Amino acid sequence: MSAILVVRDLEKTFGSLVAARDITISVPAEQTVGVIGANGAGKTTFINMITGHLKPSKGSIWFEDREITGKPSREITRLGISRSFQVAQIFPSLTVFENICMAAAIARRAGGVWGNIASPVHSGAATAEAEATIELFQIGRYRDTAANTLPQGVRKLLDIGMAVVGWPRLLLLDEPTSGISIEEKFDLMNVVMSALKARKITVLFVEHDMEIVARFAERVLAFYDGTIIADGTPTETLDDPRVQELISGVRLKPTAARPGHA
Amino acid sequence: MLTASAILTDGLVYAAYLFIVAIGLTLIFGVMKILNVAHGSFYAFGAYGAATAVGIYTNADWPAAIGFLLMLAMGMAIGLVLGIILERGILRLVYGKDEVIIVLVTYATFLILEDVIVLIWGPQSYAAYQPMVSAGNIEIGELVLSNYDIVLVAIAALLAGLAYWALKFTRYGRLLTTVIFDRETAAAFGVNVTLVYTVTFVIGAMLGALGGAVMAPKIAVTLGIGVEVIVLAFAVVAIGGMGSIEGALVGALIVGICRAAAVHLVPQIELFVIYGVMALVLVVRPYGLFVRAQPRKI
Amino acid sequence: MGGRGQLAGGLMFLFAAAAAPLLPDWVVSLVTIAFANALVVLGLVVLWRAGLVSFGQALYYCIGAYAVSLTARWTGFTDAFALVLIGGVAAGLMAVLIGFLLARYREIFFAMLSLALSMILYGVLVKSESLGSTDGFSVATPTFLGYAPHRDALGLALYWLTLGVDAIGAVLVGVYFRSVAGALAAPIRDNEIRVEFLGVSVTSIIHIKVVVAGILGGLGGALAALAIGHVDPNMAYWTTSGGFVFVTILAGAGSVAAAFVGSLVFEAVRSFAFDVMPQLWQMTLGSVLLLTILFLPDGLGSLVARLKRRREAKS
Amino acid sequence: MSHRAIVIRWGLAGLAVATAAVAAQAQPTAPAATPVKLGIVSFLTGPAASPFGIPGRNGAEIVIEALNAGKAPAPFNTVGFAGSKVEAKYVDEAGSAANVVTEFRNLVQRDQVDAVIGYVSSGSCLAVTPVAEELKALTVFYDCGTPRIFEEKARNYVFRVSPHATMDNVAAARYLLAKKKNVTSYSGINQNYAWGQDSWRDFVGAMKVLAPKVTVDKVLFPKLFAGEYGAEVSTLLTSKSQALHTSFYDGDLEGFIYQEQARGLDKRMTIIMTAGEAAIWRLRDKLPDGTIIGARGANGPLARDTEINKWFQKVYTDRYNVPPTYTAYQMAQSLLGLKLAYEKAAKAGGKPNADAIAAAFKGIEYEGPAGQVKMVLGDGHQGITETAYGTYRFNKQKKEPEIVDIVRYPAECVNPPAGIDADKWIAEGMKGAKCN
Repeated sequence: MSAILVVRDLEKTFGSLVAARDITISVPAEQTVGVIGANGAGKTTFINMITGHLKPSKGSIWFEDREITGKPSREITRLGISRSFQVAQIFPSLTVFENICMAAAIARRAGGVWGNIASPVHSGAATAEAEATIELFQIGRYRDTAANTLPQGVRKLLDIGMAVVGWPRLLLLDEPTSGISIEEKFDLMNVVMSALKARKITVLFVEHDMEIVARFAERVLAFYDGTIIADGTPTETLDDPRVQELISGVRLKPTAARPGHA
Repeated sequence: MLTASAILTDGLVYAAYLFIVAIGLTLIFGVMKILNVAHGSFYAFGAYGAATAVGIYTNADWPAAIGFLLMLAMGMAIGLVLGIILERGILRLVYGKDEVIIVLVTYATFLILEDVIVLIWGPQSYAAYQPMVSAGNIEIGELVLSNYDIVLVAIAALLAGLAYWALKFTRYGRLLTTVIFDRETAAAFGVNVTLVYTVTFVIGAMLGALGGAVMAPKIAVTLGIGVEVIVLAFAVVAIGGMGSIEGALVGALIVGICRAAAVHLVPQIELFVIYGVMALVLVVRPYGLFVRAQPRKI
Repeated sequence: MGGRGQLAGGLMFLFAAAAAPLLPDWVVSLVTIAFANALVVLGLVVLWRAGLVSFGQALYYCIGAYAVSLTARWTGFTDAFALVLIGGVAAGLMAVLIGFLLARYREIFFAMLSLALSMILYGVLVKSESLGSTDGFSVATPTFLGYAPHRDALGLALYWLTLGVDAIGAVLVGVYFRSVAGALAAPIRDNEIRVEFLGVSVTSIIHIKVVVAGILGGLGGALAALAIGHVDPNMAYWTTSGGFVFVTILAGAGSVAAAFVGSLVFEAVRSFAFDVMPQLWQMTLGSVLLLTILFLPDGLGSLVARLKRRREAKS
Repeated sequence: MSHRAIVIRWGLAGLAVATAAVAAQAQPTAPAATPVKLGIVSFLTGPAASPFGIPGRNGAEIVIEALNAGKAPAPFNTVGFAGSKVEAKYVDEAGSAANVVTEFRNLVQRDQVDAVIGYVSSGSCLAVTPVAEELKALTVFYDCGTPRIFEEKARNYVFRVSPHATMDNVAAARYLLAKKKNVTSYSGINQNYAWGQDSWRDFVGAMKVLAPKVTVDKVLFPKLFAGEYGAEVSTLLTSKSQALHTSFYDGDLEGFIYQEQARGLDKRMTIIMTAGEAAIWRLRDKLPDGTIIGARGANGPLARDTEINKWFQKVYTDRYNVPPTYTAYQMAQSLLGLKLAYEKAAKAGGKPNADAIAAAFKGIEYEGPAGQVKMVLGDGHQGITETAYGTYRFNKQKKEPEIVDIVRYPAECVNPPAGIDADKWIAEGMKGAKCN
C-alpha cells in the first residue's frame, strides 16, 4: 500500500510558542487513523496545517506524491483533502438537502471565475450526488429541514456529509463526537465510519473518547506538547505507559473492542 | 509660517466641530452596533432648539453668558426627549435584526424627523448669531480668531476629557466598556444591557443635539442642515474606527487639518478631500485607525 | 423559483408590454423610470442575499447614465440599444476595479466604503465644469436601430426598451442565482469558513456579486438617463443610493420579480406623496419604510410567499 | 385641488394600471369655461425652500389671488387670465432630476395644466427643458439663472422672463469699479456647484474686460451648504485684496457673514453679494455697512418706485409681514408676463392652446413690479431687464435696512445682444454694450 499522506519534520511556532514540532508520519491509503492528545497538544494545529488553514514554519506535507506545504486551503480542498469541524460548520438558513447540494455543486464545478458563474447548483449530477450522500449518512428524514433546527448529531453528520460529497481521498475529522451525548456517540460513529469505508476514504480523526478510538481506529497517533509520542495500533498506543500517564490518565483495555469493529 | 499657523488653528476649530458631532455617533455605534443616520436629526433639532433659546433670551435681554448656557441646555433637553422617544418607541422594536436593517430604520426615522422640523418650526430659517457676536475676537499676530471658536475647541476638549474620565473611572463607564468589549459576557454577568442601551442612546442623542446647539450661532439654522452632518460624521468615525472615542478624536483632527490645508493650499480638492482621506484610510486599515480586525475562530 | 413562477413572470411581462399603449402617458413614463431603477435594486438584491448592503450603488447608476450621455454627446451616436449596453459595460468595468478593494469588506464597512467611493465620484463631477458641474447636461434623443420616434411614440419605445432590458436582466439574474456563484449568497452570509473549506474563494464570489450588481446599476442608470433626458451629479449622491436601498428593503430579497414590484410601488408612493402632501413627502416615505421593516420584514415579495403558503395549507 | 378629487384621480390611476381601458376616462376634456390651471414648482422642502422656494410660492399666491379678484393694477386688472379664474397647483422641486422630470410630466399629462411656472435650480430647468419641448408644454422658468437654456438650442415652448445670471456679475463688476477706484486685487468665495462656478467665471471675465490690471488673489469654492467657513475666513484674512465677490445666498451667506464678522474680515475688504438682497431683512444690523448688494435684477429695494411695484410691495408685506424678496418679484414678473401672453392669444377667441400662447409670448414687452421686461434674447424667449446695484446701510434711526447709492444699468449694458452666447460675449470684451 502506497502512502497517501506523508508529513516530514513539520513544525509550527507562534512567536516563542511551539505549537507543533518534529512531526513525521506516513499514512497509507484507506487507513483509519485516530489522533489523541490533551487540549493544546497540537492535534488541531496539525490538522490545520494539512488543510492549509495554517502555514507550517518548517517541514513539508505531501499528498498523493504532490507537495502541498503552505498551499491555500481552497486549493488543498480541490486536490482531494476535506475536513469536518469540532463545531459543525453548516449553512443554518439552508435545508439539509440545500447544504449538501451546494457542497456537491461546488465540488463538481469547473475551475476559475467563469466556472463559478457557469455551473448550476441543481445540476442533475449534483442533485444525484447530494441525494446519495444523504442516503449514505442516513439523514433522509431531515432532508428538507432547515439546518438551524437540526439536533446536534444530525448537524455533525451533515457537516461530515458536506465534506464527503465531493469524493475526497483524505478526510480529517476534528472531534466528530464532541457535543454528542455518550449514548449517541457510537451510533454516530458507526454511521460515519461505514459511510467512509464505503467510499474508501482515508481518515484522520481527532477524538478524546478512548473507547471510540479503540473501537474505530486502525492506528492511533498520540500527541503531547506539539509532537507525536506514540504511533501504532490502538493496543500499542493506548498501552504505552507515557500515553497512559500523559493523556488517557486511566488504564484502558483495548480488548474492550466490541464486535462490529469496522 | 502664517499659513502654517492658520492651517493649524483652522484645522483645530474644524476638528472641534467634527468631534462634537461625531462623538455621539461613535458612542452609540460602539455600544449598540447601530450606525445612527438619525444623528443628523439630533444635530438639526439641537440647532433649532438653540435658535429658539437664543430668540427667547434676546427678547428678554438677559446677559450673553446665560443665553449661551440656556442655548446648550435647550439643545441637550431636546436631545434627551428625542433620544428617549426614538429608543423606547422605535429602536426597541428592531433590536436583534440585521445591523443594516437597523441603519435603515434610523434612515426612515431621519426622513420623518426632517418633516417634523417643518411641522414644528416651519420652513423658514432661524438665526442665533448673538452668542458668537457678543463673544468678540482676539488678534494673534496677523490672525484674527473668534473667541467663540476658542470656546468651541474648549468644549470639544472638555467632552473628550469627560468621555475619557467617564469610561475609565465611573461605574457606568466601566459597564459600557464591558458591553462594548463583549456583549454576551456582560449580559451573563448580570449587566442590565437594556438599560445600558437606553442610557447610551440618550447620551448619544444629547451629544448630537449639543453639536447642533453649539454650531447654531455660526450658521443659519435652516432645513437640511442634518444631511450634511451625517456624512461628515460618518467619515470621521469611519477613519478613526467605529465605536472608538479616541478614534473619533484622531479622525476629527486628521480631517480637520487636511481640510484646512486643502483650503489654504489647494482649494480645488476641498470638496472630496474628506472622502479621499476616508477611502485611503479604509484601504490601509479596513476597520479604521483605532479598531483592530477581529480574528475569526473556527 | 419554480417553473410556475417563471411562467407568471413571463405573463406579467407580456401584459405590461401589451397594456402600455392604453395607459396614460404619465403612467408610462413613471413606470419606465421605476423599471429602470428596478435593475439597480435587482443588483442590490444580489448583494443583499449575501448579507451585503451598498450605500454607494448610485456610483454605477451615475456611471451608466454619464456613459450614455457622454457617448451620445461626443460621438453623436444615439442608438438606444448600443447606448444602454455601453452604460452597463462602463459600470461593469468600474465594478471590476472597485471589486478588488470592496470584496474584502463586510457588513457596515462594505456599506461605508461603497458610500465613500460614490461620494468621490460626486465630488469629481461637481468639480468638472466641462461636464456641466451640478447642472449636468441633457441626453440626446435616442434612436432605435434607425427608427427615431418622438413624443408619445418615444415614451412607448423607451418603455418597451426598458421592459426588454429588464426581462433579459431578470432571466439572466435568475440563471445566475441558480449557479454556484449566485447561490453562494446565503452560505456566505451564514458561514464563510465553510465556503472556503469547500474550496471556494469567498472574496472572488463577492467580487463577482459586486460586478453583477455594478452592471445592473449601470444598465439602470443608462435607461434612466434616456428616460429622463438629463444627467447630473446628484445621481451619485448618497441619498440616491439610500433611495435604492429603501426600495430593496421594500421589495425584499425573496425573488427577482419583487425588485420590479417594489420599485413600482415606491415610485407610485413617492409621486402620490408629492401630489397630496408636497411638504410632507419625506415623512410619508419614512413611515412607509419603517412600517415595512416592522410588519413586512421580508418585503413585499414575502406577501406572495405568504399567500402561497396559505393556499398550500388549505389544499 | 380638493382632497376628494385627489382620491378619485389616484383611484382612477390605479384602475388604469390594472385595467388599462379605464384610463381614457381619467382624462376629462376641458370645456371653454373651465379655469386656467397652472403648475407652480419651487422648493417647498430642503435648504432652498426658505430663501427661494417659499417666497416664490408666496409671490404666486398673492398675485393669483389678486388676479382672480380682478384687483391688480392696470393693465393686469382683468379677472384671472382673460376672464378665466386661475387655479394653481403647488409642487415641490426637491429630489433628483428624475423626480423633477417625473413631477413635470405628472403636471402636464396627468393634471393637464395649461402652463407650468417654476424652478429655482438651474439643474431642474435644464432637465425640464427638453421634456417641455417634447410635450409641447408651455413652461416659464422664474428663478434659475443659467444662460445655457436658450443658448444650446432654439426653444419653442420654454420662456424665461427673468434675466439670466450673466447680468448680475457684469453689473457687479461695473459697480465695484465705479465705486472703489482703489481696487488692485480681489478674491472670491462661491459655492462649489454650477451656480457658484458660473457666477465667478462671469465676474472674473467682466473684470478682465473692464479693468485688465486688477488681479485675482484667493479663489475659494467651499462645498455647498458647508456651514463652517473658519478656514476660508482665515485664508481671506491673509489676503491683501480690497474686494470679495460672493454669490452665496441664504443659509451659507448668513453663516459666512456671522463667521467673518466675528473675525472682522469685512473691515479689511468690501464684500460684493450678487444675491445678497434676499438676506437683508434677516441679517439687518449684522450685515456690514458698505457691502455691495445685488438682487438678481432691479428687485426688492432696488426696484423703481412705480405704481405696480408699490402695489406688489404692499399686498405682499400685508400678507406675509416681510417685504418681498427677489424670487417673489421674479414669480410676479413671470405670472404677469404669462397673463399678457395668454390674453393676447385669447383675443383670437376660445381657449388658446400652448402654441398660440407661445406665439403671443415671443418678444413681448411689458412693465412689472421689477420694471420693464423685454423678451429679446433666445429668439424672443428670454427676457432682459435693467438691473441695479447699491450699497448696504442699516438705518439706526428707523431700525431698517437701506440700500443707498443705487446705480442702474440699462438692460443692454449688462446683457449680451441677441444671437451671441453670454460666455463668448464677455470673453470677447462685451462688445455692443450700451450703458447710457
